[in-house]
Amino acid sequence: MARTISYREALNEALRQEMHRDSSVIVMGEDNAGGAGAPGADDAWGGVLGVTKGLYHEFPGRVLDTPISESAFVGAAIGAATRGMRPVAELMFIDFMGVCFDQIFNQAAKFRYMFGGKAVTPVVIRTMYGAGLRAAAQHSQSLYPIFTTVPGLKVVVPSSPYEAKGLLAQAIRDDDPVIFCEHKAMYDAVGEVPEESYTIPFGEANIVREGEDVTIVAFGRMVSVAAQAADELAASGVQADVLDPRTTSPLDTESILESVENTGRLVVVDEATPRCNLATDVAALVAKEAFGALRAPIEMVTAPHTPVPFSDALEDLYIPDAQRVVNATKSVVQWQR
Amino acid sequence: MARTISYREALNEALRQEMHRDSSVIVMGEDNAGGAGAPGADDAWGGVLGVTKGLYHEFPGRVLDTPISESAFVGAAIGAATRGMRPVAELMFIDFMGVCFDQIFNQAAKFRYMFGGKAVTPVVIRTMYGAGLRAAAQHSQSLYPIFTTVPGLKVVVPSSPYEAKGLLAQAIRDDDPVIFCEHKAMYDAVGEVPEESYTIPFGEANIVREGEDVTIVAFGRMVSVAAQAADELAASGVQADVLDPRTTSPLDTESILESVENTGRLVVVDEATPRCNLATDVAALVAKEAFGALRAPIEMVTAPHTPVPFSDALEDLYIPDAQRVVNATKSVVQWQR
Amino acid sequence: MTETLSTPAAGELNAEGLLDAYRTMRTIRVFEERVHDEFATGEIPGFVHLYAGEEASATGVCSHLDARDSIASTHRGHGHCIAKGVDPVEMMAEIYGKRTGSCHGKGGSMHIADLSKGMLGANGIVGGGPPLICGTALAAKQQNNGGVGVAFFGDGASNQGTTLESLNLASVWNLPAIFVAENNGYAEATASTWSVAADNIADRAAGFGMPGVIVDGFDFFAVHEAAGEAISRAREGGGPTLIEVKFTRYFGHFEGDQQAYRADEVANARDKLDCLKRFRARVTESGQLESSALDTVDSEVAALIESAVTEAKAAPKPTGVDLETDVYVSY
Amino acid sequence: MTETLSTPAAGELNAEGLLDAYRTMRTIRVFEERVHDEFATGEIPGFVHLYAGEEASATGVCSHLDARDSIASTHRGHGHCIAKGVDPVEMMAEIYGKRTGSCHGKGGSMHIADLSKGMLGANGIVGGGPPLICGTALAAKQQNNGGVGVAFFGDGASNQGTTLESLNLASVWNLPAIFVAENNGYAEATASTWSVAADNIADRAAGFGMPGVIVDGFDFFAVHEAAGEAISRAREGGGPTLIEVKFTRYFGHFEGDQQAYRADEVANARDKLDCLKRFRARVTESGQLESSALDTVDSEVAALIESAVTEAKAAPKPTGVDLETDVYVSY
Ligand SMILES: Cc1ncc(C[n+]2csc(CCOP(=O)(O)OP(=O)(O)O)c2C)c(N)n1
Ligand SMILES: Cc1ncc(C[n+]2csc(CCOP(=O)(O)OP(=O)(O)O)c2C)c(N)n1
Ligand SMILES: [Mg+2]
Ligand SMILES: [Mg+2]
Repeated sequence: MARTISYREALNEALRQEMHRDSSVIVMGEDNAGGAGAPGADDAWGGVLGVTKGLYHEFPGRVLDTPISESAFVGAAIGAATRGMRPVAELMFIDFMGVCFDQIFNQAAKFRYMFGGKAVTPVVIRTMYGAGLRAAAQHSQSLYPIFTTVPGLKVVVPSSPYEAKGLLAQAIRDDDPVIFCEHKAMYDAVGEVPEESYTIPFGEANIVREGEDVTIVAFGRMVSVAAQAADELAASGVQADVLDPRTTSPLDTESILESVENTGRLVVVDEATPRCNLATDVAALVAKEAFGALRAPIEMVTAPHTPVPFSDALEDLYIPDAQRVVNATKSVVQWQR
Repeated sequence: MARTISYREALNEALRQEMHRDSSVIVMGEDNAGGAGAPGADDAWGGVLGVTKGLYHEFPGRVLDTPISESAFVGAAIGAATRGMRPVAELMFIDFMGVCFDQIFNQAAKFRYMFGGKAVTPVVIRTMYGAGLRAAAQHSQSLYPIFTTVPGLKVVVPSSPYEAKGLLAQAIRDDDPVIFCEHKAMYDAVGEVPEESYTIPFGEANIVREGEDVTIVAFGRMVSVAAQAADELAASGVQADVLDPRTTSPLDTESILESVENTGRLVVVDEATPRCNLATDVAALVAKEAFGALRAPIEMVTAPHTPVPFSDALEDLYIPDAQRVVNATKSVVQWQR
Repeated sequence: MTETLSTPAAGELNAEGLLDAYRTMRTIRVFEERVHDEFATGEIPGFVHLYAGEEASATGVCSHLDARDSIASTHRGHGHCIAKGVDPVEMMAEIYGKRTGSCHGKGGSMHIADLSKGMLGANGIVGGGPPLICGTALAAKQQNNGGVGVAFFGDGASNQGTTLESLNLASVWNLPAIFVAENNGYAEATASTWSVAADNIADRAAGFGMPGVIVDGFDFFAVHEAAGEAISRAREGGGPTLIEVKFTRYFGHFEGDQQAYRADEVANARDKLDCLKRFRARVTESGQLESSALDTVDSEVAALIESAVTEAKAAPKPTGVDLETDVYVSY
Repeated sequence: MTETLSTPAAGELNAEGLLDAYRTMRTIRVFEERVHDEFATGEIPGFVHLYAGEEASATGVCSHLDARDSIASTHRGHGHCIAKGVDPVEMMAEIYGKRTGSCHGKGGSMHIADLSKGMLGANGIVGGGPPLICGTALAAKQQNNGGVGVAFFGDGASNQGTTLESLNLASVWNLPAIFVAENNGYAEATASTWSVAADNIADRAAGFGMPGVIVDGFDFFAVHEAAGEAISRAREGGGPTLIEVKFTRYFGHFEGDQQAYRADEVANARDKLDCLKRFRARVTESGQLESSALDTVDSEVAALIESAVTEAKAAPKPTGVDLETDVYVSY
């Protein structure tokens, strides 16, 4: 598998292959084609970051532009999913969840349970999260912890082009509502990706680095940050087990616990703000289930409890980086009772 | 202070006293008076659970009914707060946050930081949370963890009539946006409440029971459940320190850590669903900051990862009760490495 | 484009259709009055919102619908459920929180649904349904099966942003969607004349590029005709319609509501405007149906609801094994 | 109630007022063209949306406003900020992410605000502003100070539920609120003729019980008159108005947009319709202002923006000590 493509291309390929595979897959979102009703080109944008580019002409009638009405079109995707379609709706920025959250958490997520197991709602909501593009407070948030709290949702945080393609294919084939969180600073990241279609199962962590001294659990874009930290740590003799859970819900608790049982130490890296986030979630899991193995305090490397600042000078301090992961890891490795 | 009144009355009294104290305090929400435009009585409801009853006539023009448009009227409360008012908006059920979350988390919460410290937004959003009234999946959630994740918000979970009155007065006088979470099953709970106006500061835990063997941190209605558990445990010789943090944001980390430093054991009781909730938040805090003192795994007693079921038979199993707290506590007290 | 329809002729309904419609309305009425009585005994848990008085709306609209079609409802959903073919026996059991209920007791009154019948659920969120119906209508359009989606919502819900933006989306996508605004004069204790800043909800249709129609909601035939027109237009690709149905609810907002905000409008409505009375008078006077045929329906319905309540009371509740099941299709 | 205004007389503006208006429009234009040029050099971070071409709207409306009044804006907010009196020097520094910026570098282009000027912020959320303006208008009403709130929003935002329900709330509460729908033909790459399912956004006003007015957004005087009427009505307790302003934006949706969806409408607009050109022609032809006076403004504005850029480039960035401050008023 020598071919390398970008995260963006990997997502586009997954969409294309799934649309070929299953005619019930449709795509919708603001400017997912672009140019609706306008005098110029018809597929003018392919989404604000180009992920859906080209699908409009390849799949006539199956890529829908929408007005700016997230409740209506996200709700429409959900409604269509209950009637035999497999819609993939794009919520352009995850920060826009505030204008459509009801449809996601009170409707899609609850149908199955609330209706006594009689509903199937195979909808995917693709959305862009994360800091790093100087996009400021309302376009840079890492809000996947909020979706993770919601019973009935599955939440995916692909960490590489390979993961992106296989997890998106899985998301589309999955029969439950899936929130698919793409990191905006990764669209141009390249990696090896098989041309043929494949899926990556939910709830199975990927072991990114193997080590005996400490477990580092990281999510989404933080996986590469953690891997970089692990490489630096290895140079100074600390061997880290780096886990990418791939999905925050379901969470592969088994792999995390197994690793900590072995290493006795845990660092969690989460780009989200620190309260009630995935870092606390994993830390609590371990403090409950693997306490006997723990040999040091659990460290969490996260954003601070502030909105995302605009200025590059501040944003660079805001986002967890390899250095902070290295420092946190060293502190737990060196910890003495 | 012999007078006892209900949680509902305590809230009503706080509103009344603050409205007398400060003419910029206004109250708004669906049927907060009730009867707008209707032929019958004008103050027909006083809110769906009667909390604002009587204020309409006492404060002419300062209690506003609203159409069912949570984004518009919650946003209006926020906008008014930036212009010298101190609005108290009622989001009838916390479950309705999904139709107005943007105004809360992207607007109110971020103004101060995003505008470089130049905004002051003293808005209070009163809202009803919690299970127990057979109100089913969309009217029973404990969503305060979601608000707790948001930098810029303060989040209050009063656990008794006394707390309700003092914390609501504080919320109204506070210069930051406050989410004030009232438990729907507590409105009729009675307790001693001083007649005169008083405030309870945010971020200061209340020690509900004192003990040396284990720390139990509980939120909102779970405080009385934890207290009941502590009393049962005391009977079997286990002395629990029961802490009510009163506010989830800011969180009184100091008192929690101090208690665990002393007891070496922690149980957190949270009515919310288990992922990324306050139980994980407090557990993670302790696993990071008080690991050296910890002598047993941290236990978390929470709702299951499911929507709230309707049937009383299921809902009673869903809500954490004293028995589950007792069991969890015993398991950490008896734990052997 | 707003127009008020006067009572039309009975249209295409033959005797069987008329009897079906009567049976549906009667079933809703008796179901609701019985729930009202049983609620008063304290045996029914939770929040219950009754549809009595509004039967002609659900029935008039749903009598045009078939398996291709779907509806979304509200907290006041029993009538829509019955009209779309959900089993009243299972519904009653659901309201009692029993395992034999439509949702195995997990949903309750506010969440009765039957996806197999195209009934997407009552809804606890005001304005929750219209976006979903844009989706079911979209599915019908993509599947090219001539199906439509119908969103029922109240006057209060007509002020919710989710409802308003759904009107626009349905027009922009030219969806086979029907928006039925059930204006019963109140949202909780708030008068629609106050909360809706327009003379009629139907007046909003023009701003979203669709026809708006106002009908007398006590008149089954008026609803039936207006809905019929809108639904055939939608089936033929003519896009959405907003229908405003005006009437009065007979009970309080929820069971327990003291209704201090109301004048005595209900007595008059029950007496002079009632949809069942009017239906009976019209079809018997015109000779389309015999009074005795309607009486037979009345006794059948009475027996059905009686047994629904008996079965509901006797049915088992869900148990611990049910608590954590059916959150996901796959785990 | 929708009516199209033809170009009115210059109204009450005296020479000084006219010169102020021209200065404001000119400042916005030069500010935006300069940001466009500087963005191309790669030195400006983030997302930037320019208001060039639309100056007559912000200026025509805000020329009626004073300290009692507040406005809310959008992602395309520079023009509204300048028109409401926010300092362009601080704005430029903000856009560069500097500590001397309006928001100390924490906000950026999409979040420039100055509460002391009644400018509630640009807004990164489409439809974020209208609810807030219901609130500032409510505050003015409660404080009985004759103030108004103005929500500027785009054609795209006119489809957002938050905007639509704000129209209703403003009417229901009879608020001194003005809703200015700036219809520049596009929301990103989507044509408003497609996304707005009505002939005009102003046609929606009737459904929310308020007057709807359409104005030529290239004509300062048309905007000024329509806004003046709406604002005086609001100040006098006459309630809200929806004003639709139609024009074209001169640049892409954001800086970097290739604009493949557009035809060559911009060249024509710049050439034939431009608000600055028309303003100049009209006031000089009518003899209200000398060409030389306008030229003087042009040079002053050029100097101002030049120094704004120089200062912005030279200013320090925020540092680590700023990262966690100002999340709360009290901790
Ligand atoms: C988003 C939301 N806001 C508020 C409520 C509380 N609530 C339930 S029913 C209701 C009134 C609805 O009025 P209307 O739409 O006219 O329907 P009706 O009850 O008259 O059938 C309200 C305010 C809710 N369930 N959801
Ligand atoms: C809730 C929300 N949805 C989508 C976006 C992304 N977005 C930013 S600007 C824009 C287009 C807005 O169009 P319009 O309202 O016409 O304003 P214009 O850009 O033309 O000034 C979109 C879709 C957003 N910022 N917020
Ligand atoms: Mg109603
Ligand atoms: Mg536009």
